[in-house]
Amino acid sequence: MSAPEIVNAAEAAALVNVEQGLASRRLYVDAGVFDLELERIFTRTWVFVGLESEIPAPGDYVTRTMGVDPVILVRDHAGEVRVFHNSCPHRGVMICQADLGQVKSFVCPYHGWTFGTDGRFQTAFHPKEFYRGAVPFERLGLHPVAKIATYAGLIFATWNPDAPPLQATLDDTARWYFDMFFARTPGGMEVQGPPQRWVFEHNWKIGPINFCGDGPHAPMLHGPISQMAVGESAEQFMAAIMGESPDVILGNGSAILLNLTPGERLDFIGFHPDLVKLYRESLNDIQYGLLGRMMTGVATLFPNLSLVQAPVRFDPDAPPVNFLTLRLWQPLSATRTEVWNWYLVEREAPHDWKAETLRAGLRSFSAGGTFDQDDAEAWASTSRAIRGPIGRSLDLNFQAVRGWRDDMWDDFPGPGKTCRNMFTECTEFEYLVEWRRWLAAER
Amino acid sequence: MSAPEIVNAAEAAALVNVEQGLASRRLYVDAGVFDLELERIFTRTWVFVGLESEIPAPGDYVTRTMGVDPVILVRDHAGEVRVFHNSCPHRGVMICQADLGQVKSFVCPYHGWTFGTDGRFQTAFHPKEFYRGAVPFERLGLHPVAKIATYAGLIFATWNPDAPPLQATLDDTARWYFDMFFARTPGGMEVQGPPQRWVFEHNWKIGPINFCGDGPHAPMLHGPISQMAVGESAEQFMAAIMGESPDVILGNGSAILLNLTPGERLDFIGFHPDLVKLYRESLNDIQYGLLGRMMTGVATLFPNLSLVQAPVRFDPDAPPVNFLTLRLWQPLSATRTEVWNWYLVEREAPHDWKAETLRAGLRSFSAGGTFDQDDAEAWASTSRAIRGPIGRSLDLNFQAVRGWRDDMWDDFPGPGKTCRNMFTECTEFEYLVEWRRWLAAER
Amino acid sequence: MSAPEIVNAAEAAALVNVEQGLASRRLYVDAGVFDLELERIFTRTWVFVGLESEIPAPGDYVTRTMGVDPVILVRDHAGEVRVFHNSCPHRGVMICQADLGQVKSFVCPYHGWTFGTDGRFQTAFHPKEFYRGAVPFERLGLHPVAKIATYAGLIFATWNPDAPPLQATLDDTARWYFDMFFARTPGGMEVQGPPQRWVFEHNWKIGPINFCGDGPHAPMLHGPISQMAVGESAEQFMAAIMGESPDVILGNGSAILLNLTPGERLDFIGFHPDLVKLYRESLNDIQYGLLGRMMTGVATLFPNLSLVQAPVRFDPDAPPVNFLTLRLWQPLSATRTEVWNWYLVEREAPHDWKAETLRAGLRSFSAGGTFDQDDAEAWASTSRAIRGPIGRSLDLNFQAVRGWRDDMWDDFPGPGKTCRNMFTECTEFEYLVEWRRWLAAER
Amino acid sequence: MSPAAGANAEAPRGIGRPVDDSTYRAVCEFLYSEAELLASRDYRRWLELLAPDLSYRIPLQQFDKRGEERRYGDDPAWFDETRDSLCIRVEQLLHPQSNADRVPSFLRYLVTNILARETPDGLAVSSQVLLIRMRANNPQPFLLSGARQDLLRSSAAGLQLARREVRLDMPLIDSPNLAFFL
Amino acid sequence: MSPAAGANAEAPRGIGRPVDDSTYRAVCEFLYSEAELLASRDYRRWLELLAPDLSYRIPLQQFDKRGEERRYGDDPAWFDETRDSLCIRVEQLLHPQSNADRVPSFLRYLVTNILARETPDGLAVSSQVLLIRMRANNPQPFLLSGARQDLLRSSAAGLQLARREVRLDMPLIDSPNLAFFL
Amino acid sequence: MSPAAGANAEAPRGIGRPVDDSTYRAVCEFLYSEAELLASRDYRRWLELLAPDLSYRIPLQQFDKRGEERRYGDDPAWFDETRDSLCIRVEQLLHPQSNADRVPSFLRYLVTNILARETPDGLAVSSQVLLIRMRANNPQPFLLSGARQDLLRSSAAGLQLARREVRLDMPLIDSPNLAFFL
Ligand code: FES
Ligand code: FES
Ligand code: FES
Ligand SMILES: [Fe+3]
Ligand SMILES: [Fe+3]
Ligand SMILES: [Fe+3]
Repeated sequence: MSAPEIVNAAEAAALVNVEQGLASRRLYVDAGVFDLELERIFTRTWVFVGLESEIPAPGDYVTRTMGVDPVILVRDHAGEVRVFHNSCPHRGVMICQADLGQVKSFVCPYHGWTFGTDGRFQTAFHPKEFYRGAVPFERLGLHPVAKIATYAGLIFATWNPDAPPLQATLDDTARWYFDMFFARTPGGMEVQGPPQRWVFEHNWKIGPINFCGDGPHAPMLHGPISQMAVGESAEQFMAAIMGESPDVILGNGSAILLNLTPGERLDFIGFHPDLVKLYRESLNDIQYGLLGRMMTGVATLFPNLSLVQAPVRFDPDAPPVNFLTLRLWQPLSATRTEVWNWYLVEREAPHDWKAETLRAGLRSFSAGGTFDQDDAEAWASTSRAIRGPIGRSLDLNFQAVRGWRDDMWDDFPGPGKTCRNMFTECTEFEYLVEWRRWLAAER
Repeated sequence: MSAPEIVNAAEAAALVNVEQGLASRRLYVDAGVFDLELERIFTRTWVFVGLESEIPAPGDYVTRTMGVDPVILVRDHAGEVRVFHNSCPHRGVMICQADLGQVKSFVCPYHGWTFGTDGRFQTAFHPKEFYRGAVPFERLGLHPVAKIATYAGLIFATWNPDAPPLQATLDDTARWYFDMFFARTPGGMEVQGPPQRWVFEHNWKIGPINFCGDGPHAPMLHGPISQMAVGESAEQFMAAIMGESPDVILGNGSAILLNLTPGERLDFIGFHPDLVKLYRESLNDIQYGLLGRMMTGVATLFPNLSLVQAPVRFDPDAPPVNFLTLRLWQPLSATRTEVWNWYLVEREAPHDWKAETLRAGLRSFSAGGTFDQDDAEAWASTSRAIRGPIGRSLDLNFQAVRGWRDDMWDDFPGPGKTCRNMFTECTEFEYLVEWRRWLAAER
Repeated sequence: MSAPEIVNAAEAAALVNVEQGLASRRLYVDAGVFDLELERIFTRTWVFVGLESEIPAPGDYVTRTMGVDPVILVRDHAGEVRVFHNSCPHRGVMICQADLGQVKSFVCPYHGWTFGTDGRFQTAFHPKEFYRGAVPFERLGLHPVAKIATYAGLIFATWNPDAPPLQATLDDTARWYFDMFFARTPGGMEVQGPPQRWVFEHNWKIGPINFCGDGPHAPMLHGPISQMAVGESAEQFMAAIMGESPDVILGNGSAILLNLTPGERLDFIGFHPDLVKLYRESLNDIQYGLLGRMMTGVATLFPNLSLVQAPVRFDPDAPPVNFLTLRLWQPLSATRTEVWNWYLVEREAPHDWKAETLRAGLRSFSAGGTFDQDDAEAWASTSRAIRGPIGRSLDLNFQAVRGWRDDMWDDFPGPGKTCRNMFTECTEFEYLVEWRRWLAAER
Repeated sequence: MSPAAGANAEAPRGIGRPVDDSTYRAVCEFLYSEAELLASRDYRRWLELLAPDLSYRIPLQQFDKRGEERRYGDDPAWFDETRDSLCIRVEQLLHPQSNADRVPSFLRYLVTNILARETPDGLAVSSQVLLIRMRANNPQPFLLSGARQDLLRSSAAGLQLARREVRLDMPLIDSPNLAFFL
Repeated sequence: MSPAAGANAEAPRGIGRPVDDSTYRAVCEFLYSEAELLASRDYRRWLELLAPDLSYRIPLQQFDKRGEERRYGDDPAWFDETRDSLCIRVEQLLHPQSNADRVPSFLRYLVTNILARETPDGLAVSSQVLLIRMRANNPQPFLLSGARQDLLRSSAAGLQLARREVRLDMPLIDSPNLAFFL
Repeated sequence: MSPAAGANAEAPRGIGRPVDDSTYRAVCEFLYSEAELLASRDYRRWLELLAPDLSYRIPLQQFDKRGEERRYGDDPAWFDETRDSLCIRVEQLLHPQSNADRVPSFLRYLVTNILARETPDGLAVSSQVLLIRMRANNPQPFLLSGARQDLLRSSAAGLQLARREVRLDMPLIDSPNLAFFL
């Protein structure tokens, strides 16, 4: 629209007023800001690209995007996980157009340049001598990412050769919490199939900010369905929300929010008893205790990965069932976001339980999910609401942080800076403070 | 396209050559010009937002846009008319997504912030104490426009606190003419329902310029349908067009064109006799005389409101019937325009007549109207015709003004500078001269 | 996306590394590059607009585009070929919205300004006196191109008054080859009807570069269909490809590639024997000899015209049939291209043969053609593959040229610089070298 | 009319009894033949299918919020026609000089989900219609869809259309004109 | 399921014998009436058409390269529902405070290409469905199409839907939610 | 062929007499079953439905201005096929190495407005077809619509398609290829 486009770091930094707890609405609609984000964030941070269990065998691949750059995630024939830009080094034709597959080697459809699953150039149409040494084929393999790292079966990649190791981003504190979801049994979690994919008509950051710890929206936006479908009882749910809801600042823009049932009892609502025994093996006492009281767990790993776990009930005669979904918020433009949504389950889970938990997730957190449906319309309206010169001139308000950010729940048993409840907006705003650092090139 | 984008006032001003009667075609296709218009015009002029009769009762609201900024037009519970930006002061979610409704208060769907119909913040999820004084709720009501004013039931608003009063824009001269349409009976006009809305694939200014007084297009573009559907007879219509057709420069870019039947007789073609008696009460002699001879009246109020009144006949056995339509040309992009089209009728009109006049309007000036259909294809073709570097380098031609602008119809009985006929292009070009003032920041 | 937009000649020039045989992928996705191309190339080069046989009679017109500027190609009533911008000099309305037609004069639908088929202004709604000399109608005819020229019934136009004559671009060398297709019989070629038009989702240059001489893609991408449908036999076809395939640099970015059957025998595969006799009359010995051995001929005339001729067989009981198609790659945006596809045949061809050759062309090189279908998906994938900041930062690779460009087929009997085979990438890269000259304003 | 409000109240289902097979087939033939006339702009023959007392309406739609619904004014519409007014429209569209349809667009009518019931007034017929329009000025097809509620009557000349109401699905028409019939 | 894989294997053609004309007409009436209920969001009456043991599935689709096909995981879906879970979904969509459908969108269901076969389990019915949805937040209609494979059974209350599988044509849903049924 | 020109002249309405109910149902079954084969790319079985002397044409369309119509050249088309040439096309599309359909797109055929008439040559059948195609390279569905004029003949193996002409509504095809049949 009419305001001058944001083109540099200083201008971008000025869009977040750290002291005041305010941010410009241009963060949600400005094409210039979006372009900067692609450059400053998505070519430089660690980006989630998939799960090890999506490519179990050598030659298995799936196609993904990092920002708007398409990549191939493949297990090479030596068993190594690889990530390559999904374009031919010759003339840029896309190598893999399918969503997933199984290959011996990658063959470009245009002129047949062929690459190993390790990305190395193998053959062109002619034998190499034909090219008289003019084409440095040894340097013309598939373009690889700079680094790949995994945590608990989750695969991350970055284009940035100077990126700190994944453990510096997903550090001890973060892993202490994430282990409750991804490493709670000896076998770990496995994926329940390819991701659902659908498109939100709003900025990609709205989702991850919400999943940092948007307490107030839950009873408001999801009130009706919560009463119908969540947990043991609506009362218990509301008690959890209003009661113990630690919302933890994990650093680096990431956060996790837990809704805990009141009291000391470990009800393990929605968990399978056989699995609870395994949690005991893999988690420490504090983690185990938190999991036993957990109604919902919601988290975001900066910049665009989130998770949610919650017990829901769609069969009036059966107890609630927990699901765990992993969600990637893929930027398409300043006002369009593609959501990728995976379901995870413990490898050791009984067969029927796997089906149960998948259905629980599909019915609540998915394009057709009863919870996501509510969020979708509220979020989508934002783009239409604030695209004009007046709308863009106003603020996004996180001022609640000024009342709470200096009063943390210091004796919460877990690591990290813990907010006293899920209504402080602190974790949400921390995400933007981190965002500001990347845009301002402080990272 | 390829020419450098217009980015400042001086460049914009150079696009209209006042002396020569020429304007650059970039006014109709250039994205940079469009962005400047949103900023320089639509956040600063008075913009029409609706009619008092659309929100008769307290709590009634309709949703509108000013430029591309969405607003809520509501009658508050004290009976006051209010206009607010249609976005939540918290995180920018749209407050009202429906086209119209009736509320006690406005509740944001995302976190439930609640506002009175007067815009004032009422409640959040928690009691205020929870926020520890950090959130200045008293300043976080719905964002209001700077000023609201009405004329004859038409509601205008502006974001510009320094805007001159509405009467300075819609001044004595303009009102002298507009009263013939909006204030011709004691009860005034009322709206006949919500507006039709449809999309033209061309620049938003083409419509209002045409409605300023595009005489030559009528017999050409609307010839066939005019012969079938207009007035007493095709001859009378053509006589009016070729005969007395004062086209009045109202100042501020606005204009009105009247086609009058020849001679002194007041035929009041297409008017209901009961209403004509009431006109006598509300209008002065000159106004009454003009209305009695009026075949069509067409006007534009800068920047984007137009009206048209004309008698049409779709029943071969019945006399012609006048309609009055109010039209808002809403900018969507340089080459897309959303049209809003209301029908008005005298509050005192007999019930059947109200239905008759509405049908007359629907059948002639509407998305499916026999007149609008012809304009639509001519106008839409313009965007395709002139988007290229050659097309953009050429001019829009209004050079006829150089032959007529110094030879006005000085003894026309109404106020304003009156052109001698409807073919001079003077009122059309005056619109662009005013446009240039706003873009050049002379307004 | 995020990289700064290309805005000037120096930046554009730097995108092609002539020495290295590399070009930036931004050439295929960058909106800024595209805008420069419209300005630097399409308003300045000779652009193909149609064939004389499309407008045989006075008053016949077809509508075309030069870049994104729409034009009317008309034969005026004096029999002269004319090309005008398809917009009214008054207010820019499109004069002709149909694809083709027959007129006495051109009448603008908006206000009825009327123009002769020679473009001259004829009448407005009023007699000229009405305008009091203020409107210079004599200068307000339809806006003409600067120059028009024809070669063998092909019509070219340019907006550039300083353009060198068409023969300087389509020079002796180029015509020596093109005569084998367009001037091989005394009567010459005629068009077989209006062009097919469809849309590729990729940059407009990919097609013409491919048609310069993309040898390697043929056996790879078109292998299966070639075996089914091309020529005498798949073996013969492969032999031609691997054997004598002169790929000639015509200068000015143009090129032609010929696949010749091995040996001296003139098989004239896919040609009609009656026509072969006529070739003997119109061509010299060398041309005739090349045509007699020609399996396929593929050429590009910079910037966006290509041709292809090949013998195909869709009836197992009949010999193969040659077709000749002319193809215009019309730029729509950096990643969208409209293809126009005409079929040509010798004027002297027997009636049934005309139908045969048309069908051969439709079935192989068309939107539904067996060959084009394969290219389409490979090319379309490119836009998706390289739009991101990483994709755009990489190169298009033509490094094979470094092994071959100094080792030409000097004793090839035809004129021009002839590459030794169809795998050298030299003609393709020459196209980009020429492109660089135009963008860098060296032309 | 809000989409939430029950189209069902007026739907043929429930009122009247299903027509027999041969009548059902005749209704389908009528609607499909009519669609051909509309698609080929053979409007004068289309007019012959219309009863003299035809009521032809395409009401305006609004987006409502549940619980906040409100209406004002006189029941506005896109079309509110009689046979006479349709005749004038047809004359305009077919007039050699008229601009609206001077470069005729391509029209396609998909008529589906046909249900027919006997009623005392004639045959109450509901159907869904999807119009696809290609205009010379726009390479994107324009889609317009809605539900038709028709009343058909037998006449000497076969079935005739006595009433039609088309409830569009689009409150906002994303096209510059409605130079066609539904 | 890849589009290349044969929907045919399970298509009614070939299995069972074509139903007689009156059954065919009843099947069409069922599907058209159901479409009206869905379009008008008359979900509670829609639930009455569902058999107690209903299986309702909309599987996820993937783009495959021929010769490289592979699947992993547990057969994911967009919807995998029982009559009970659909009841809860309906309660949510109709709840006065629920946001998903608070400003109801306009829905249109074109049901075409209906084929029906007798099988021992009931009537195996295949059809094509095109949904057109207009949401307040987007002036562009959202199109969703697919092939339905239904199993209908006679009951005291007429035909009932005992099984439905909808194979969508869209691996990626270009819309923010699926707040409707197919 | 201009859209203004009367498709009617050749439409089955008027020529021949309507087929009886069982033939009508057989025609519908034929077209719906054919649509399933096309949608699932079961092309070899589709070929079995084609008569040996099949003429299969999809002519090119042009936008005309009324009163200025003109044609030149030899009646160009998108497709002009025999059964033999379709066989080769099928072999290409199904070839394991062919690129056009290597990542098969999703195809959906809505066939509606079916009218059938007895003629001396066989059954003259008109219908409307809407194709919806989803390609891996584009998340927007591609729509292609038109009117089919078919000639069906009875053979030992059931009905066979002896002639098809599809008049598209799109003079410009907004898609990179036509790697499918209509
Ligand atoms: S583009 Fe991949 S081999 Fe040429
Ligand atoms: S966005 Fe409105 S209450 Fe939060
Ligand atoms: S725009 Fe052509 S005559 Fe006015
Ligand atoms: Fe939520
Ligand atoms: Fe007009
Ligand atoms: Fe090719």
